[in-house]
Amino acid sequence: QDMPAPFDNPGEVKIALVRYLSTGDFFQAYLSGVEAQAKALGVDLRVLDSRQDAALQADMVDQAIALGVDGIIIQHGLTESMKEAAQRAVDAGIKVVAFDVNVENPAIPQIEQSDRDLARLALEQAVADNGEAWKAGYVYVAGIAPLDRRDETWREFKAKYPGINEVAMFGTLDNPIANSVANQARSVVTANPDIQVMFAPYDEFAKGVKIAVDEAGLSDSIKIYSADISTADIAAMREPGSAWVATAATNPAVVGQVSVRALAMLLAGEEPGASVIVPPTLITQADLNGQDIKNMEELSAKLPQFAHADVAMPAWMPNPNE
Amino acid sequence: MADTAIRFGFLALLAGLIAFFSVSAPGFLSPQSAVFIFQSVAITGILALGVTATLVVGGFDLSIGSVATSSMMAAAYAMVVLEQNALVAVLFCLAIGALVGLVNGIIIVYMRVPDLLATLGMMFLLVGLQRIPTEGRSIAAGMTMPDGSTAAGTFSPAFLALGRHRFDFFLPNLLPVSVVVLLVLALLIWFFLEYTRFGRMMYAVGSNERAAELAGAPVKAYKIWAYVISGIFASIGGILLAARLGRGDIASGNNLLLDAVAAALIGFAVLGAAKPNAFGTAIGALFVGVLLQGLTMMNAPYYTQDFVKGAVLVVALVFTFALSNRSRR
Amino acid sequence: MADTAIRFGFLALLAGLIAFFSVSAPGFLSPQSAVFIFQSVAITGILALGVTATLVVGGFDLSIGSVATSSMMAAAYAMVVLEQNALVAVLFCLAIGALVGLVNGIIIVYMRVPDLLATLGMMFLLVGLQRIPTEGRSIAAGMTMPDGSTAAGTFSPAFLALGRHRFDFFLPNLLPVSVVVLLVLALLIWFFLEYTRFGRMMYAVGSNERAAELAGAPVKAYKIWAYVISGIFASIGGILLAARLGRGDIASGNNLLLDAVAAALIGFAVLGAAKPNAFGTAIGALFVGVLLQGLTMMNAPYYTQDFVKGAVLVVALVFTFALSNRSRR
Amino acid sequence: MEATFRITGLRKAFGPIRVLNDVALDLCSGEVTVLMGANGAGKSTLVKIMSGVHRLDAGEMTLGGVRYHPASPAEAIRAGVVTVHQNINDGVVAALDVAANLTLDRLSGKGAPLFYNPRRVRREAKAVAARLDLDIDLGASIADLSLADRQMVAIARAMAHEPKVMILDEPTSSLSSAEANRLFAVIDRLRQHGVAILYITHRMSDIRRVADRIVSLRDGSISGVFETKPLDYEGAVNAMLGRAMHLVAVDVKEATHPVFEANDLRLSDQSRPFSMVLGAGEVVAVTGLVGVGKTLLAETLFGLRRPLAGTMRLRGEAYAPTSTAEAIEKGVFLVAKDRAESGIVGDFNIYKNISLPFLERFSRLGVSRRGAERAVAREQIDRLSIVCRSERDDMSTLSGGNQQKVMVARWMAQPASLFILDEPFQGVDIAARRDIASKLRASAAGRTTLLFLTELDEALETADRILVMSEHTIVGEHRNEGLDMDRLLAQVAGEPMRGAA
Ligand SMILES: Nc1ncnc2c1ncn2[C@@H]1O[C@H](COP(=O)(O)OP(=O)(O)OP(=O)(O)O)[C@@H](O)[C@H]1O
Ligand SMILES: Nc1ncnc2c1ncn2[C@@H]1O[C@H](COP(=O)(O)OP(=O)(O)OP(=O)(O)O)[C@@H](O)[C@H]1O
Ligand SMILES: [Mg+2]
Ligand SMILES: [Mg+2]
Repeated sequence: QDMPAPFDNPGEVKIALVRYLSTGDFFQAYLSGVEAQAKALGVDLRVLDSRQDAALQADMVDQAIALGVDGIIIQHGLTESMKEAAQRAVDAGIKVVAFDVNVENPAIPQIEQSDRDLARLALEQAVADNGEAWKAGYVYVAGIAPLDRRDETWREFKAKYPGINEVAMFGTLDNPIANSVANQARSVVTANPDIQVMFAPYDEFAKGVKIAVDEAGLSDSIKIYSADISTADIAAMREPGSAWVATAATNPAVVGQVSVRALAMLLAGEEPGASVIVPPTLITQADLNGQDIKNMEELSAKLPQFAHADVAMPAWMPNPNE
Repeated sequence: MADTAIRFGFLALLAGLIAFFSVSAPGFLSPQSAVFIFQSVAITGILALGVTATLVVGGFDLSIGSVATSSMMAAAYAMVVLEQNALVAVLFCLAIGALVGLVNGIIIVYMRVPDLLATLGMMFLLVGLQRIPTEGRSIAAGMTMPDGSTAAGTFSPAFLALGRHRFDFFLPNLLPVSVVVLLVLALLIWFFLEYTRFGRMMYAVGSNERAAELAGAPVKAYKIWAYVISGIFASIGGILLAARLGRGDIASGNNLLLDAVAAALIGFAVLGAAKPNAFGTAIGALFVGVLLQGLTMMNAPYYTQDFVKGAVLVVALVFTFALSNRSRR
Repeated sequence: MADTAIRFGFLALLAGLIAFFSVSAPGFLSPQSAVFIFQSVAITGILALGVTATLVVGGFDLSIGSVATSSMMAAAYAMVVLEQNALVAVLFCLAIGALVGLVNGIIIVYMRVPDLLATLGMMFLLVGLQRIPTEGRSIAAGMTMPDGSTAAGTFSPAFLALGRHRFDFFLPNLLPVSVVVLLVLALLIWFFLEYTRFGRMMYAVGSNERAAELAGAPVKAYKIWAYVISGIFASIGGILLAARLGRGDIASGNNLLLDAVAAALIGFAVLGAAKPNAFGTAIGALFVGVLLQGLTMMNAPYYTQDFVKGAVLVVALVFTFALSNRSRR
Repeated sequence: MEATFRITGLRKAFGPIRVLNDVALDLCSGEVTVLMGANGAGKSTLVKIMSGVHRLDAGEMTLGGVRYHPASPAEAIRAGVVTVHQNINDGVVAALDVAANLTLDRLSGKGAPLFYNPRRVRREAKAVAARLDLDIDLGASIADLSLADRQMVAIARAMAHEPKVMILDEPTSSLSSAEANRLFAVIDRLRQHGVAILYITHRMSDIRRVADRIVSLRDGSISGVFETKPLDYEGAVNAMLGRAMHLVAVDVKEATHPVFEANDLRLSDQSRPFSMVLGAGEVVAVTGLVGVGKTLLAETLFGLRRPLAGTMRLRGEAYAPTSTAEAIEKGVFLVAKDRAESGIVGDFNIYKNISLPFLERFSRLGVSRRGAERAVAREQIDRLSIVCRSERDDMSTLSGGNQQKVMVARWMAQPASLFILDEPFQGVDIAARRDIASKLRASAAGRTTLLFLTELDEALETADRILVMSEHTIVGEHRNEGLDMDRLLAQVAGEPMRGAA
């Protein structure tokens, strides 16, 4: 197949992934997507990992510049710390894309898994299942960008449906998160046994809530709606009598692939668009049970919209999933 | 007078807290709630009991948190990837805990590396090590391995029962396994430290290593044993964690470590002991549990919980130590 | 022979690492890369120097990480919400650091609460406290306040320059402010501890408190000062963090405590000191920086970095301590 | 008689320092062998080798004819070699109560019952304490005991065994004469039961009381064995010192003018107030039994405690120090007792230890001048003949007597008005003691030197004037010239006449 320059000689192309977050399944899956697409393209990928040190992440962009890479993917981070570093990279003639962090730069396409859409899909399902008036428990920790964006949607929903009564808000990022959230959720359901819906827009939160609901023996009266998915989540949702009924998710591996592809398009002189959105999918317990889906691979295979690979997919682009 | 305040001040504070929450948080005062408080502190409590053993011999173990998470990963790995049964998984974890403790002990005792340093290094090492087999993935049934294949094993029901089964106790289905384990271990280590000669000698070693050695105690062995105990307890905590979560969860952060250390250190203040002791540690863990449970039930935001936890800790300790030292002068 | 190994073993290891990475990671050996290493450890290094001061007087400060993050939040709050200028923000942070240090010191010295306990409580307290003004939100220009209004202030350019300005040094735009601050503080505290009578007295207090008191030293004042120094250094770290991030970020700064403690403890092994010392601490911080930078440049996954960090730490320390104690026997 | 314990050709070096050379020593059952030696001669090192703390470099030890090379203290105890070590804090464990301390070695013994039954331990402890007529609250915490009581606990524990060999390293250094007498009684009993005893001390009175045989150790080699009765004490001392020792009689001086006055000073609730005047150039010793308030008075003069009532004047001005720093500033120095606990800074070398209280004077703009510190340290090392390689040696490498000299040197380096020394001769050999005393006397001009001494002998050897203390007050005063010994002893003992020291 004919590849546009510089991919006619991909061994010469060097790209860097500069990460803010790395620990956890989402980030591991994202990385595997990036690696898969980079391998399919045959380019040299360097991974710079700042382990949640925003200052270090900015330095790593400079380091990537010094390494002489052709393209940079910025994965998460803080607008304030990354804005200037990204600009320096652009000034150095390097192509840059950013995933899930707004670096306020028109030259840099934004790859997004729309957090607002994730929350909206899950909440629409909750309204569909439970009507417009219910008592809710909400799991939220402020200060984390994606959670803050999901929180905006939650507020919009509460404004739109006055019948939704948030009786408890809790949350923690103490590790292991699921265990700590389970402890909190146990207290909450003990104090408010009449909660009907738990909105836990992050799968670690949802896992914790599910453990608590099981332990409190309230699986029948509480339904959990969440965001994100992993193999372990699928198993938890499919447990007999599981209270976790739906989650909205994008496939992190696909997001990783899309990030590389958008960067590749830039390098090849094509225009991926200012914002590349990987649309989320609603995954319900019924879907999983109905199609007997056991892990992420089967999910991709059996829910094609989840495997959504056709974003940023020009004809010359090799598909890593084939 | 001051003496009574020192001995019972902390317990009175705990009682006061319980009374306060009972009044202001409906549902706080029920057997389920009580059991739940125990359950919420079971894992940190077990870790704290282990670290108490090292505190007793004058050491410190910063690696307990990572031993627990390593053991959790190991249990999941054994069952899901290696397709072993529950017993093998449990034994595997215990062996890891004991081994880590032994290595810690040997490094500290024979290589004379300061305890904080040795166990800090071990902590970093384990945090990295536990991620290598799966290249940073969490371990769950049906997971995809780094080589693309799918793991065939599952968490055995017997293992999951460790996290989910409840014993009947007055009420049916009341006591979770983890609480029973916590209570049994607390009793065991308390009895061991207070009423066996090994426990007494461990206190002697911690207080004056040289004197203990000159009196014929195998000081090195005692110290190593303390780290082995700490390692084993941490791995038990990890097993219970794996059983509760039903997967091997890649986690970062040191909350297990810090909460366990807090519990063990609060224990200093209980009954005016002013030294590490198993009873105090158990009460310390319980105290944190009561506080967090009560605050959550009163819908306090999570950040106020940390604040209140810190403030109560500081005040309680100032009270106990300032008083106990004054009276001793 | 063994003596030379002890004194220079660690430095040789560092040199070996640098040589190894220079060969195997192209680009490692450049002024930019060197500056980058310094910059990556600047903030932890500064915190580690502060904790060294408390180690010298025989104490320990677990609250440094949370002092740094509190100071970061305070700087952001002062500028963004209270609309103050850079100078006010910096002074505000330094005051917070000094105040926390003072409180720590008073609790430890006058209330006789054990250091680990007091500073652990302070840590929890600050972690909660720093989130209360904004109800847990990060602070950025234009943020929405809990009451729904929009904050009107911004980070002043002078403040941001602390994080972003680079001094010319051989090459234009080479040395970032944070590196200069690190070097200056390291030199200062090293000179203070080694060459002033106050520093000498602090070592005396740490080694034999009673002897120091009988030699006329105001022991309590020295101990309190050590915690104040630690608090101020941590708040300087927080200021630099805020300046680099350009916001008060709730999630940043989690690893500061452990990395700083690791650096200070590694410092024990440098030049065979076997006691806290500023030079060692600085080298310890640098060591961690070199290791992580080298591994990153060799494209090692993040989890292997933790592992290698831990393993090298343990091995280096076993080597140093085992040798140095053997020769002393 | 066949020796129970036999050492031949023993050698030991710490790094480059050779401590013991070719030592040969026999201990016979039913006999007390006193080992004499100057500070640093290697006595404690020998003891530590015999008790399994250190390993020997070369040589042979046999116990009852069998090769005996213990690898650990536990092994030594099991073999029947029981030791009371020199450092009192190596003998007791603060975390455990007195009862547990009295039975500590049983807790770690092989056949001990697994469970710790406090009542049984209490019972055993009572039996152990009874052998020494110890009257201590078995439930008390070690931290509340005096040094003497702690020492008695350690001794009682060792005495509870019927060992083959019993080693006592300066056991009486912090005991009163009554307690020492109880110890001697037990030693007599053990001797009758055929235990071989090695006894180390610097006190001639102890030697006279217990010795069957004296072995002198000098610079790590045996320099004399004395076993024909009557024992040649003087010969033994000369052998250990390598030269003849002559007693210099104190040339009693008069104070020129008063330096320090105390008026109606009251130290504690129950005690009567007292007054005293101390003059320039004189050396005054305060003596009295253990626990009569000597340290209390020293601490009061040094600003560590406030008197309950009364006033003090120093060089004509009111003196009421509120801190040690203030006392030092005004020229009142204290060489505290128990150097390991309250004097030596273990992490510092000799010169840093010496300059410690006067760092301010050794520094310019807060920066210490090491050159000046070292010069002063070298001068003091010379002046007090401290045995060391250089002023940069670690304190831990010095012998006890030399460590004590460093403590004295610390405060002699600067001119004082009132120079207080609390038990300065604890664990110091005769030569060093006389050495320190003569240096104190030689430099006494212009200041008052105040010594607190439990041993009357030491006071008689060094002081111009002797004050007697009893029940926290001064009860008598004597010029050290033709003094009335009977009255002095009566005052020391409190009214009913009783022998002390
Ligand atoms: N652990 C050690 N390392 C190096 N040198 C040591 C050590 N222990 C003792 N020494 C040295 O060995 C020599 C003998 O010391 P030792 O303690 O045996 O003397 P001693 O005869 O007991 O003196 P004293 O009467 O003061 O107790 C001294 O010079 C001392 O400095
Ligand atoms: N009434 C008291 N109030 C407070 N402290 C006291 C009192 N009596 C004694 N002490 C403290 O006890 C310790 C030793 O007591 P004291 O001064 O009575 O002994 P001493 O006569 O000096 O005995 P030694 O011969 O052992 O030096 C000192 O630290 C002293 O401060
Ligand atoms: Mg000795
Ligand atoms: Mg005294």
